[in-house]
Amino acid sequence: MITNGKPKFAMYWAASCGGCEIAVLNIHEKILDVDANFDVVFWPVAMDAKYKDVEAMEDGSILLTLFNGGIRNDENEYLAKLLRQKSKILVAFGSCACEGCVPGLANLCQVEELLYTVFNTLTTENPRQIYPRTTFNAPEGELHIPKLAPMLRPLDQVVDVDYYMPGCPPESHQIAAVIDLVIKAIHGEAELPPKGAVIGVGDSTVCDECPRARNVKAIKAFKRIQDIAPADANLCLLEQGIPCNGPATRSGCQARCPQAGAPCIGCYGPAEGVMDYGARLMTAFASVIDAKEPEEIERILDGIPDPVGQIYRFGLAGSLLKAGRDAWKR
Amino acid sequence: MTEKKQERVGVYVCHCGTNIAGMVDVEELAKWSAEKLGHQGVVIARDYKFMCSSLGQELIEKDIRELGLTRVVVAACSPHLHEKTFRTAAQKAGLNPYLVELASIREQVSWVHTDRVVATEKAKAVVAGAVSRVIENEPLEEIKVPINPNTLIVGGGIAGIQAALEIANAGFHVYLVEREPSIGGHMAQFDKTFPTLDCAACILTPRMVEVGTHPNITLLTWSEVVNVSGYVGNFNVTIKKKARFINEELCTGCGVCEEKCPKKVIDEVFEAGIGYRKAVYIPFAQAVPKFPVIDKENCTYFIKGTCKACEKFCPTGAIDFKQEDQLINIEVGNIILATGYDLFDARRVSNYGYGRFPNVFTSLEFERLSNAAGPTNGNIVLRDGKTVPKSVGIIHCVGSRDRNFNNYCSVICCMQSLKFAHLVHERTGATVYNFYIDMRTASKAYDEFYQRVLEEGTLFVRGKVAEVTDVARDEHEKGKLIIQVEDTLIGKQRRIPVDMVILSVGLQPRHDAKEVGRLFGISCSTDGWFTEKHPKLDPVATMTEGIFIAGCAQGPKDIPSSVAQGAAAAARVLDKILQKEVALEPIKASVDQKKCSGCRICNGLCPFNAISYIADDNISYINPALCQGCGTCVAACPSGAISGTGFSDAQILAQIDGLLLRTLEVEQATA
Amino acid sequence: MNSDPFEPTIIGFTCNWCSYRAADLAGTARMKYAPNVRLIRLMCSGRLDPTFVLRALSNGADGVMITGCHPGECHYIEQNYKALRRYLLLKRVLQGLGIEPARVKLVWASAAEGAKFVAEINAFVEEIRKLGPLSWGKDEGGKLKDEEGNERSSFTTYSSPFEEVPA
Amino acid sequence: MNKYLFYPGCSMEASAKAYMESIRAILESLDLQLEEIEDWNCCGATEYLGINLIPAYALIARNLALAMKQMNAANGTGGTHTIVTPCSACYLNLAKADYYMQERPVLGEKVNEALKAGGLHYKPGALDVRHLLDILVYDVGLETIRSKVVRPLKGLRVAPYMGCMLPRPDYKHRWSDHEHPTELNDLLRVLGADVVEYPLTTNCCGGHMTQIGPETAFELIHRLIVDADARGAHLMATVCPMCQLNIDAYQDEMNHYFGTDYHMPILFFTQLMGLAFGKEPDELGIGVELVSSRNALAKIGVEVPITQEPAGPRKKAEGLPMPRRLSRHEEGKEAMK
Repeated sequence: MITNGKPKFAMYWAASCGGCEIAVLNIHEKILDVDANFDVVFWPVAMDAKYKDVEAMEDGSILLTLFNGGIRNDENEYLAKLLRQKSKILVAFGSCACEGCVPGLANLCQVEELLYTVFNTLTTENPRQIYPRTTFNAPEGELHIPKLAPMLRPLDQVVDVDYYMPGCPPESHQIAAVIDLVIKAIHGEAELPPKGAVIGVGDSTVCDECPRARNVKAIKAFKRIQDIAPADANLCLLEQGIPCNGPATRSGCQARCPQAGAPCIGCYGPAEGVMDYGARLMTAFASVIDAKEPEEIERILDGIPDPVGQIYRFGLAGSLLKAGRDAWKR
Repeated sequence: MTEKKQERVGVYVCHCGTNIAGMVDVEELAKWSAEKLGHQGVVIARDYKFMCSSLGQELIEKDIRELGLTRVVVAACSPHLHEKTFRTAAQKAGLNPYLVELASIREQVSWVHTDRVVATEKAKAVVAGAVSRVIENEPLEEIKVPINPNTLIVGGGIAGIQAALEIANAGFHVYLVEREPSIGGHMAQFDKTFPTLDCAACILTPRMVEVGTHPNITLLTWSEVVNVSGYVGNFNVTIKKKARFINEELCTGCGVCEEKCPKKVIDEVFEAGIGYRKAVYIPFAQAVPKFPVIDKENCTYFIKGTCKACEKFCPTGAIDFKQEDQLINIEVGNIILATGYDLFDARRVSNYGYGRFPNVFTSLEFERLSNAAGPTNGNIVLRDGKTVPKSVGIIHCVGSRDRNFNNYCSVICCMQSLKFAHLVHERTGATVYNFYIDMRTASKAYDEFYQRVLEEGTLFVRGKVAEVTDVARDEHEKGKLIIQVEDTLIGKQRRIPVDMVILSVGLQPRHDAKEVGRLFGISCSTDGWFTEKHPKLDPVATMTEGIFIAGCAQGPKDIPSSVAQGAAAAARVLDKILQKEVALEPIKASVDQKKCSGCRICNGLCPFNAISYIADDNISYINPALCQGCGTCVAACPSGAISGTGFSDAQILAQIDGLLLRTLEVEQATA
Repeated sequence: MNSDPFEPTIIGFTCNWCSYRAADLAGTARMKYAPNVRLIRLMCSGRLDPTFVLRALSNGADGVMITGCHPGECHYIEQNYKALRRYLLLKRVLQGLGIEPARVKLVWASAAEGAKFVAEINAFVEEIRKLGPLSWGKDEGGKLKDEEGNERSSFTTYSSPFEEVPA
Repeated sequence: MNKYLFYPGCSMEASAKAYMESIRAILESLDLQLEEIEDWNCCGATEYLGINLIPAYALIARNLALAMKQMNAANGTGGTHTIVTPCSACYLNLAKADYYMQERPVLGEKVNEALKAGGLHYKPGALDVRHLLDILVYDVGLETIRSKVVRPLKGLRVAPYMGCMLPRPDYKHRWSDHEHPTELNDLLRVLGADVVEYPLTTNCCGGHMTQIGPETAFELIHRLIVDADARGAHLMATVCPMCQLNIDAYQDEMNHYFGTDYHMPILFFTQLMGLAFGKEPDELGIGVELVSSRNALAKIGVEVPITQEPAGPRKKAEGLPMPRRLSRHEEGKEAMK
């Protein structure tokens, strides 16, 4: 497992945007520690490596694999299983691998609708109405592109996961800290957390790190931040009627968005032990509504025009229901 | 992932004679539980004729000891019936009582379903739910708190007076708070009481005096409770003692001030608006305490800055215009609310003309009219103050049993109306008509009274009065009040001209009952009466431990019932006091400080003020003594930092899975 | 088997002080109702965490009934209003996920309303029967099942209408 | 802001022309704009609902649908959604249709199905149905009305007669009381009139009983007039074309039936408002009533012109003469024999 005296490191992107890789690079000079301490064997965005090279490796020979992206197609699934087999520690890295993230929102519709939308929207130049096919007979032979699954799944719905590191992307200082920890653990100077732990995060939720003042909340109307001009810079955003996901979202990002004046959108996912992130936000928002009459409550709720998008922007694929009904249908 | 310790669960299926066994295949249920739930830890499953019998209980106790059971599920009746029974049994065998779970297969299965196969299938799901849940149960300990032996009674009517005397006579201290200047309540305003026709004052005033002089009673009249905090055994109450402008130390109650006061005002309270009092007044001769009170709104000195006639003539110098409202804090262990009722506002039934026609009276006005101490010295006369009516119509159910106003029966109006009929007869010889929907005289000696009034010649017309009008249709109606009614016994519309109409108005919850309820943490029914813990078996306790209700605050009732409830509430309080400490259900919420982010979403959710925010640590805190265990904050916490004992997420989620038989499928898949 | 009417499975949440007692009362009075509802006792409808509903729906329930004290009659003063707010938001979320909001119903029933409780259960069972099974897809063991419980292939090859051979 | 959709109802074009004239006359003083519903139809009055429910409701709802269409077309969401009618029967019918279509969804669906044939649809609850009196008292306000009074009706004793259809069943709780509402009294008082206590204010005028059971109608009309007279009223004021018609047109026959000789004029409240605002009787349709208000209005110095229309039978009797109907007194005498 150790070649050149160095443990092996891999990183892979499945259904993701690539932001997680940027975040890793964003740890600045710490990246040199990675190089100094690890032998990078597989990292498609940074180096050329073939799947067959990985297939050839001994099982469990990679010490640490950071796996980002959800499982949307058969290639994603194959690589997830392959890397699971070859890795000692498999980390679901970033929101996509942990709970599906924005690509998971595609679980609200069927694959067909998804493809149709992708290749046929106003902004798509596709005059000949070409849609992709999974197989194609080219002169050079039959070509294959990966097949899509009916819905996107987070990594742990496909393979066993050792650690979770949420965030869209994970904060660079958290990545650096985790890498530090692993390096220390290699040298026997620290102990790794128990399997299944969420790492690179705080114990609480975003409010814990948010400097804004908070009071007892009684909301008469939910508004979008652009409709409040200007929002009080020092007061809890939720108290001002702006649906802020901070109360339910795992801490660890240092409340970046609320600090910058924008509501938390929840990329760090649920707090420790929470079964369904969306349910926590539903109950939080509903709890602070200051009304007793159904009509009045409905009027206030009209201020959250897209409740699913609001509460499941990052977590739909990892939620209890996992997907909308369309994706379950066939 | 930490492996959960495998629990050892015993499942006990009760036949309840044939109550359950008649519709559910109990043997199959027990067998199935042992087989299909074995992987979850069910080590024994038995069925038995009557689990709640001592033999049934012993069976469980024996298994706990011998098989080392760590969890028990009893599939029997509702937990509201026998949860305590089986918990006690488990405790006897050394198992924490909260590790026992009842699966209700009688009330929820055998009694309500008709197909044996389907019922048995549902019973299996219910048991599977209970087994999954009980595994997640945690051992809990009852919380014991000491009981402060002092009692607060709010309301100095007959119910409050009775309760106060019972407790005080037993040797414990009572604070009796009354909003008006004197205790006595509505009963003090009445002339006679039905059905015996005792003089109300004659039987009430000795009790009032006893309250006033009792060493164990602190009487706080002209006072109101403004704040209540704490919980059973340890309430903290703030009482506002309104300024009387009379120095109670110096006042002898001689009444000179009232005599000399030049300002006369209509007495809307005690005289029900048909008599007068002075700006400084003692509401009635036998008032307790005997001290007068200065009505600031009407006192010439307070309005114009001069007069002070009372001060000039007061022989002891007891008038004190500088007196201010006083806040008094007391600590009590139990509270009895005997806040009474309001009368229905007869003006709301505009077709009966109260407020438009001078000679339409309400029942309370008539009480004052017929009272020898009232404004007419007991002479029953028309509003002009002199004419004796020759004919009187008494209308029952005004504002009661009427979908436009109150649906309920006000209980006392029939008897009260009969009493009025008798008094009118006796004192004026007038012709009396009683207009009733149904005659309700159901109590000891009540119907006999009805018979007596019938024999006296009162005319009874069965029908709901349509209107009272002064629009005459012929000569003999001229100058009279005409009562238009459908006489349902003869099936005819009738118009009956009378000189005087008495509206037997219904009883209503106090206008501020809702706020008072909120202050004391108890709820009101849809009609607005305070809700008792159980309508039949626990009529004076409330859902809030340590708060009891008595008299008309709980619902319309007559004097004997009010007295009985006052005494009953006192007995319940004495029972608590003598127990010295009280055990609180350990169903409580608590905050995991590490997880709490101080978002304060839960802060506004607790109506019992159990949740506070600790700004220094930026966390919320739940006071277990104040927490009532509803679990609303548990469900609300966005970070999952609040957990609740007895009904934890793990317990409920496990029960959901069990009820959906998901706990079996996993087993089958892996097996 | 297929000719049998669909028998929905429904989870009912009850409040310890009102609707659970209403269920007891219905039992004591031997009122009959559809056996499709399985009850869970909470101390208050305010305890109802939307998680419970999602868990029930995702684990095989076709409908969820939430019951509590009438407005203004909550044993805990006003916690049923909080249940109401959560319920109204939850329905919007379910709608957004393509689940008929009518699969979740909030019913007020006091301890005295055994008959109402029974009527509401029977009506709800019929409503859900009309809506048909929800049988939320199960994917344990990596196997996806569709609404009818048939196993689905994990991955899809794209066929019509997308197939189009570029010229 | 003071713009309302307006449903006049059939009476306004025939028996209650005077009502309409007086409404027009006072509108400008009060800065009120009434936009008539285009192509409105009869509301079916009180009879049709007793015969066939769905067509009857459809007949009424057509007006509501038209009004809604007009409201939407005119100004999107910004405009009024109040429909006003001066007729009590029309008011009741419109309000009833709106209420029951909402209350009973099946009825609502069926009615809308019928409306669909005409390309119309009404969403129950979309409109506020209100009576003109309600608008004047609660929207315009008594103080505004008071400020317009230039000729107080001092010395004119008026019996305020609301009629039975306006305050009951009061689906939307618009009136102070169902038996003894005070709105009309208050308004007349603001005009300076001496309002007499009139306990029969919401009693029935007999409605269409004049056609199918005249004796009943006469009895009811009799009660109303006797009491108004007994309380010293110079005239009665009404808000309803039906009430006005019955009290005015059948007073003569009623007198005959009872052998009495009452002369109790009845005017629309808007006519009295017009007078108080300084308008002249002929602008307000005063003078066409059958029981002349001439003597009554002389108390406030208003001279009512004598109308050209000749008194007496409006229509020549055709065929053979009918025997005279017996008056009640005569009936009594007959019985004595």
